[in-house]
Amino acid sequence: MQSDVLQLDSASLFRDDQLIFNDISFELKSGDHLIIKGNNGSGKTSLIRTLCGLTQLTEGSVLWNHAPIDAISSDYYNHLAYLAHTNGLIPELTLLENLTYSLHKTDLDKDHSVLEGFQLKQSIQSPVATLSNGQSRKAALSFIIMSGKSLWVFDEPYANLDSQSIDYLNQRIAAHLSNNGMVITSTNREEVIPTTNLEITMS
Amino acid sequence: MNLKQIYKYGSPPNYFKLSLKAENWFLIPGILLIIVGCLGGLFIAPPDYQMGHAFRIIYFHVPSAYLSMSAYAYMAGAALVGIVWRSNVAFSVAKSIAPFGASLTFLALVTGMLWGKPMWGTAWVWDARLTSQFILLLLYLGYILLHLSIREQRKADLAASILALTGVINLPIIHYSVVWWNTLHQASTISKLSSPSITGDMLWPLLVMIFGYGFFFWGVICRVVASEILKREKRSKWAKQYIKELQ
Amino acid sequence: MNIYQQLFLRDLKVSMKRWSDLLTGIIMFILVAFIFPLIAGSDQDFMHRIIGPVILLSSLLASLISMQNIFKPDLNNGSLEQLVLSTHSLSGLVFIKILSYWISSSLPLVVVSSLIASAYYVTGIDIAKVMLTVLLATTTLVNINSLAAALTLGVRYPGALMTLILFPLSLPILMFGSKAIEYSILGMDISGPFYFLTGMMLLSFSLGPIATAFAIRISID
Amino acid sequence: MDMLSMGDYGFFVWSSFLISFLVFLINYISAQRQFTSVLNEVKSHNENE
Repeated sequence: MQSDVLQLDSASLFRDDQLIFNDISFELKSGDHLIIKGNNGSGKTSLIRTLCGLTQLTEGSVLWNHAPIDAISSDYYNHLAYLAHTNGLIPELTLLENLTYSLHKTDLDKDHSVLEGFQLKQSIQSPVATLSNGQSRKAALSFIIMSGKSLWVFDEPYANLDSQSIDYLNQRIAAHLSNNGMVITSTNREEVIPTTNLEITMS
Repeated sequence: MNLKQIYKYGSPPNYFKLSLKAENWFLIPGILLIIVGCLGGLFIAPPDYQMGHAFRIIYFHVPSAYLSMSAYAYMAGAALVGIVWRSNVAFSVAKSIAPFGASLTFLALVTGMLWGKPMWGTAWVWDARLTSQFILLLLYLGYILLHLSIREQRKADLAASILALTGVINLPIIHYSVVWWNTLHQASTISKLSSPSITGDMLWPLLVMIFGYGFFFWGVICRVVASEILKREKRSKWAKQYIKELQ
Repeated sequence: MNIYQQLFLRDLKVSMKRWSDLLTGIIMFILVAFIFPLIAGSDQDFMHRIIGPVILLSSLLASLISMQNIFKPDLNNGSLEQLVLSTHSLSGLVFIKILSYWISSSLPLVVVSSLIASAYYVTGIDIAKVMLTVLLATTTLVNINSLAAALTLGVRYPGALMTLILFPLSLPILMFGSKAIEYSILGMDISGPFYFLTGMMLLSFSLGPIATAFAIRISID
Repeated sequence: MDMLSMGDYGFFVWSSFLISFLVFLINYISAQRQFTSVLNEVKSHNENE
């Protein structure tokens, strides 16, 4: 993976005339892990959604390799994998069906090592609706890990994960970073996440 | 008007001042024309040989029907400009045209019915123009209701503009399918509301009224657009500075 | 298997699993078509006159009832956002979504309309014409529905608003559809209405997905 | 000139005149009031800033 760079310069977002966040800038290069801290309702999710291009910034812009992400020529979405609060899994289908029909189409989905890591192997045939909250969260995480995209964006990935899965997730993130990947995570708790080297605190 | 001028007038503060200045330039002639048109239509024009004095209602029905359709076209045009150039001003223009356009359509419907009562004994007649007028009212109400029910201003503008554009594409289709359907049922009679070919003393009040309505319409729209732009740009410096000047 | 085929199969599989939502549409179609002769009289030539409007009106009501679950469930479980973030053009993906929704919700109506037509003393080739009319009319209806659904994604109680948006836009379809059925029963030349219905189908399948994709991007903002 | 009765169509002609006048008046007044209310809104917005 050649070195990509994701920049955000003096971005601010207003919902009508309610300020969500103001004048945030950062630069994320390959191998960096940005952590966005802030308590509930401080605009973490809105910031992450603007990074993914789902929400339009009021001022400032998101640049991928020095080009705005919504430019026609930008190949930003080839590199982006996003995990929202909703897991993006279809409850009616089984886990395997969700995997085979997932939109991140790669040949990686044959090896289920990540699913084993999250102890999801035995529940692969059961519909997502029957999985517990934590299990479907881990399933969504494993889909992104298996997607082979270079930029991972997680919105509060550590919510309702057991400690064993958190270690496995950190392990995978470290492997991804050493492999020139980029990761952005947001959290509303203060515990230190080992591999982060960039930090933003939302007021 | 090269692009630089569009940007010059496109920017909210300039358009705001422009529309405030232009308001009186439209209102005064509009009111005068309407007064002259009313006098001409109600008193000077000779009664129609067939319909007697009742035909004077066309001086109120035709201008409002005509303006309600062109107002929808202006609204859709402003919506298109708003979507293409993401300009707040265009969205404000589209949003402020809608209520007046809807009341004009309502006016056209009511005067159409008042026209129908003496002529054919029933207020509502399944005539092609009245029916497509009613559908136009539904399109306006759809636009206004969609605009109101989405909380965030920017999203409401964009969503309602799509509806306006879909509506303007469908308006000719709806109109001609209604006309086609109407000729099926009453194939023989001419469309009752098409203004009979009138000349001389009967015609000029109608033209005066049409222009009067147009000018008055744009006068009121200038004022509503100004308030709409001010509401959206509340936080900006020029708005604060404008308020200081007023005090 | 490229991504469009995948999305198509996935949506078909999902709508098979969500059969209860589709059933409401079909039941509404049958009910309206069944109730009319009961309350309005059932002699033959009267039924021949009202079959056109009844079939079109009940397909409109059927599509209205099941309009909610085109995009709403996908918004709630987050897969709509994954669609927006995919590298492929959203209009293409939305076109596939609308196509698979049409197949799962409107094709049954076409089949059922043949039963309804035979119940309305329609015989022979006319039944095929009725089915063809419903096929053509529902394609445009499904596009207008999905546009209205996409526009009102962010609205909490979209029911009245959707109907208000749907009615004026679907009026030409209802008019020409019922005329198509009426002409085919009376044995008159039915090319006029059918040309119109096909024209509207092409218009709505070409512009509809683009407008719906733009509406989705706005509502998700 | 039978100004008022207008060959017993007077009611329809005058009521259509009246309704048109009313609708135009309402639109004009609501436009003015809308503008002043936005002005006050911005003024109060400035004060508490």
